[in-house]
Amino acid sequence: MAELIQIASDEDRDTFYLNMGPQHPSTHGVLRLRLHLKGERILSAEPIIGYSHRAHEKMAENRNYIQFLPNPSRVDYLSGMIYSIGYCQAIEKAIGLEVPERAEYIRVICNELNRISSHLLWFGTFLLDLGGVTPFLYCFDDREKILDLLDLVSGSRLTYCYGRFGGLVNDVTDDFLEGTARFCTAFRERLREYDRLVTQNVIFRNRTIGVGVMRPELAQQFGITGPCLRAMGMARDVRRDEPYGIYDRFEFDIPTRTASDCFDRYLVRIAEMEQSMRIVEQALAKLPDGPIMAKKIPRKIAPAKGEYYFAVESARGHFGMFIVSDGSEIPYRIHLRTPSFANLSTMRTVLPGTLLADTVSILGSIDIVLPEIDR
Amino acid sequence: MKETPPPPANATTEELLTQLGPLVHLDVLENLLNQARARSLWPLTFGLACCAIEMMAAGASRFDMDRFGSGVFRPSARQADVMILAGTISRKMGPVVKALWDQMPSPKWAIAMGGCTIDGGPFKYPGQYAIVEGADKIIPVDVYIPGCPPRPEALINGLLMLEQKIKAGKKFHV
Amino acid sequence: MTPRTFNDIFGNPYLAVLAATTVIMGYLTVNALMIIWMERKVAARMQRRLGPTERGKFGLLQSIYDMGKLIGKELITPTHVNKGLYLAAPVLVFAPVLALCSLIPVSQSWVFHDYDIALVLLLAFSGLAVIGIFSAGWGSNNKYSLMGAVRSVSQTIAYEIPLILSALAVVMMAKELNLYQIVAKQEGLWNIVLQPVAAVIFLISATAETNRAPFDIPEAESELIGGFHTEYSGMRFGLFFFAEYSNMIIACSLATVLFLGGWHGPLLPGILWFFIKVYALIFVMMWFRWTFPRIRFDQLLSFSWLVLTPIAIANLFVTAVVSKLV
Amino acid sequence: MSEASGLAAALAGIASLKTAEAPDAKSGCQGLHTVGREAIVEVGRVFREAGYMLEMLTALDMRAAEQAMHVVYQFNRFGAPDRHRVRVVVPAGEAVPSLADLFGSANWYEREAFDMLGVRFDGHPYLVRILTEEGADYHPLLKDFGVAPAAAEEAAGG
Repeated sequence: MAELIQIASDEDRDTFYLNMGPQHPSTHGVLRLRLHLKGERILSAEPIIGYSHRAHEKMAENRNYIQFLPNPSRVDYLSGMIYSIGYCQAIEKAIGLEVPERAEYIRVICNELNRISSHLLWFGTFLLDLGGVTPFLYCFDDREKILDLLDLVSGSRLTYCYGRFGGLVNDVTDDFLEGTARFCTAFRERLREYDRLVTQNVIFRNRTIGVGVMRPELAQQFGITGPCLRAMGMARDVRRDEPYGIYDRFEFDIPTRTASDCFDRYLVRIAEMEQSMRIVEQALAKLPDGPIMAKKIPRKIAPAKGEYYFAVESARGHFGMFIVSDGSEIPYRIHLRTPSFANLSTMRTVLPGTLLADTVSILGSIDIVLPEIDR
Repeated sequence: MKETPPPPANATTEELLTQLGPLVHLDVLENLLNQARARSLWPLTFGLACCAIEMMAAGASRFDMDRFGSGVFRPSARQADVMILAGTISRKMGPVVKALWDQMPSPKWAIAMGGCTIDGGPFKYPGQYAIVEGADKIIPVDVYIPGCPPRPEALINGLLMLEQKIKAGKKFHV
Repeated sequence: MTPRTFNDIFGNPYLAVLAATTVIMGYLTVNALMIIWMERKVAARMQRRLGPTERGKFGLLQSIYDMGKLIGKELITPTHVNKGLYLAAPVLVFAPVLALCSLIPVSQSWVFHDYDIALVLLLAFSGLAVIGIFSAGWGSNNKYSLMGAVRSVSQTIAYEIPLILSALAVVMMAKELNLYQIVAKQEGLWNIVLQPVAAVIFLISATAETNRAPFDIPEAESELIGGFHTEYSGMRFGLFFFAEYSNMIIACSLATVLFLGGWHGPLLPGILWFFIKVYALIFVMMWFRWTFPRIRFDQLLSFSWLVLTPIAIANLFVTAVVSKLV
Repeated sequence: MSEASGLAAALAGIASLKTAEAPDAKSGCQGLHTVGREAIVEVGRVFREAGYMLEMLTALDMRAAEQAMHVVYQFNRFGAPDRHRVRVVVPAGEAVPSLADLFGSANWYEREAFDMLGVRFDGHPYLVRILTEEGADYHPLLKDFGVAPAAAEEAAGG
């Protein structure tokens, strides 16, 4: 893989370098892309990251396991609930703590609601990248309803800290349960509306079908996970392959497509929202009574000396936590394996040959969250 | 009106001018412009981290910053009036933020949204190497909005406070 | 049937030009501010928002505050620009608008300037704006601006042809280049009934000519930041903004004149009918903008060359044959 | 299962590879291995040919206990998880062969490990900092970087 640091020579007068970002409307935060262009065609692309590096991993080494609890939801703020609860589950597994049934079910409901809200935001910003402003506002309107529900139980709109080692901080109210059921009904209707507004739109189809095809061999080479992988036809989902929590008790499909272009990545995510709602409805139906915190929680959270790995399926893919403990209350090292990091690194092979306008839609379609890449 | 003492006989022209004050008073015009500026704050499309999502939410349907004339997000710094610093400023990003601030035409304002831009917020700890602890270390900030992240209502409140500040005719950052 | 012009009122042609300029400036300013407000309200309503509400009744003063703010802004001239082109561009973009506006007959008894070849002048002048846009993009010495300018030039060339061809169909029917006479001949039957294909092509091309979404690729906020006006601040940017909306007025006025029968309409006075039609067309353009995503550059060009232009030529051919036979 | 046994056989062929017996379920892995650093490229090739991806690559600062850095590679396959964690012990200050030619993802992972912990990778096409600011001269995840928490609290008066 030839590297990009080279100055265009004198004969090379009809190509130029374009620096896209870190402040650019469609790099989704503070990503910088260094593009080598000939006209509007991209010859090579190099993503430059680190503009949102906040030292989460160093912070983990400076505080104990409990104090690190607010951090995971800020690593990926769009699926904060999944990250935060995933971290709790990782520690629970490491110290062998049982979680009450009710808490497990509520965790699943909140995770899936969070997944829908994350996909909704992606949907809106993706359309915004393509120049369609209105769907963005529709999505935010629906997203607000989910945020209201999660706000009701956790107290925050974005960076949740709802899970605790051994359960949850609050029990859910009847308002939440009714609201969630109502939301699912209403949202199915909205999905049909989006289908009419966006999926059937001829401009949208022209802009996405056949654009940004990721060849299947890239999946193994780069370790692509999440909706991007499923758009390549591989039905891999951590929730199904190595079920964590109680995901093995639910019936849900793993939507896949085969063309692996922007349009397929879009369809996979739309289908995933549908599946998430299925899980939510099953969980609502089965939700048992009982406590939401484990009875015996050790005062000292200190996993035995050793190394632990725990993975969850975030809205963007495989999120893994590699925890090294030296037996004390302070982690020796926590490494976060984040999905977008791997997904974004494919850009240098996917982008060359496309047009500048496609760059924007391809970047939008892989759904990156910069602080999750930079940590 | 306050009586001004007569200038000394051997005063230079420059001293005279300083003592007499401006010959032409532009206050009226300036006040009029301030009324317009306060009501038309176009933010820079610029998100750094988590708070950017709440900034987007503030512009979207339920909260709708456009009601106050602030819904026109300008992607180019040359056309923006207010920089909403939404999220953690990493050290790598610091110079970029400064450059963007310099590119904005005056009069311009900055809103520090969220704990990170106020003083480092949750990411502040002894030995932190990655972030700029507070936006005011690099650019002058007019309004601080605490929270992690602040709710969209808080951002709108911050914008209205900035409006009050501009209407009151405080001096601008050039 | 001849309309009154400024020449008739003032007698003196110099005085007439001065008065006409003033009146047109006022006319454009009021309309542009109105349309900007309308755009924000229409967009908001389509997006389940309210749009400006707090500044004046229904937020009506919002555009005026925006203009005041832009006037009071610092005018930055970056050091890396080509000064001459950079400074000339906003003027070059805005100047043709003034000339164009004076040619449109707004009512039965009123036109600023009545020329026999008004349509030719109009189409010629509307092509001038692209020079301003190109000099903005080139003069800014910014890669995003340059790409916006290049896109703009190729887009304008591509869409000018179907635009002119569809206007030509009307000319063939009316056997007239004078806009006033073209409208006068539509009494009873509007051209849109006889020339529906030309009308649709005209509206699409006019949307592209005015750089409106879904053809707004020269500005393309999510790709090129602001395209050709990325480097402009304050009122220089304001002029681009102003010119965009003024162009919209002119494009819609021309469409009204050519296809919708200008001032013709029952009951209401002619001038009112004219504005009702113009604003309805403007609303349609806004509708486009807030519904569709943006077309990609190459698709935009192939749409013009491979779809619109052949249809326009075929339409012209049919018109020629039919008008010969009838 | 012939695939898995084929992988096991191929791994057994590598002389310096030591496989731990029956990994604990808590480790999240199906196989734990340690390998000499000269053989890591060979290990990478074996996993790549078996259809595995490089899921994670990071390093651990073990200089206090063993005067060495540990580079941890984690391979996984699509479908039912079969996670193998391969550990390379490198004396502090020495380099490890790069896997960037085998796995596209290794390129960035190795840059990150270099940036955060100063582990050098031989044969990496472009080993420069990836996350920290330009011109940084530190490796923040080394244990002796920054202030120890207890000392810091004292300094802060807490």
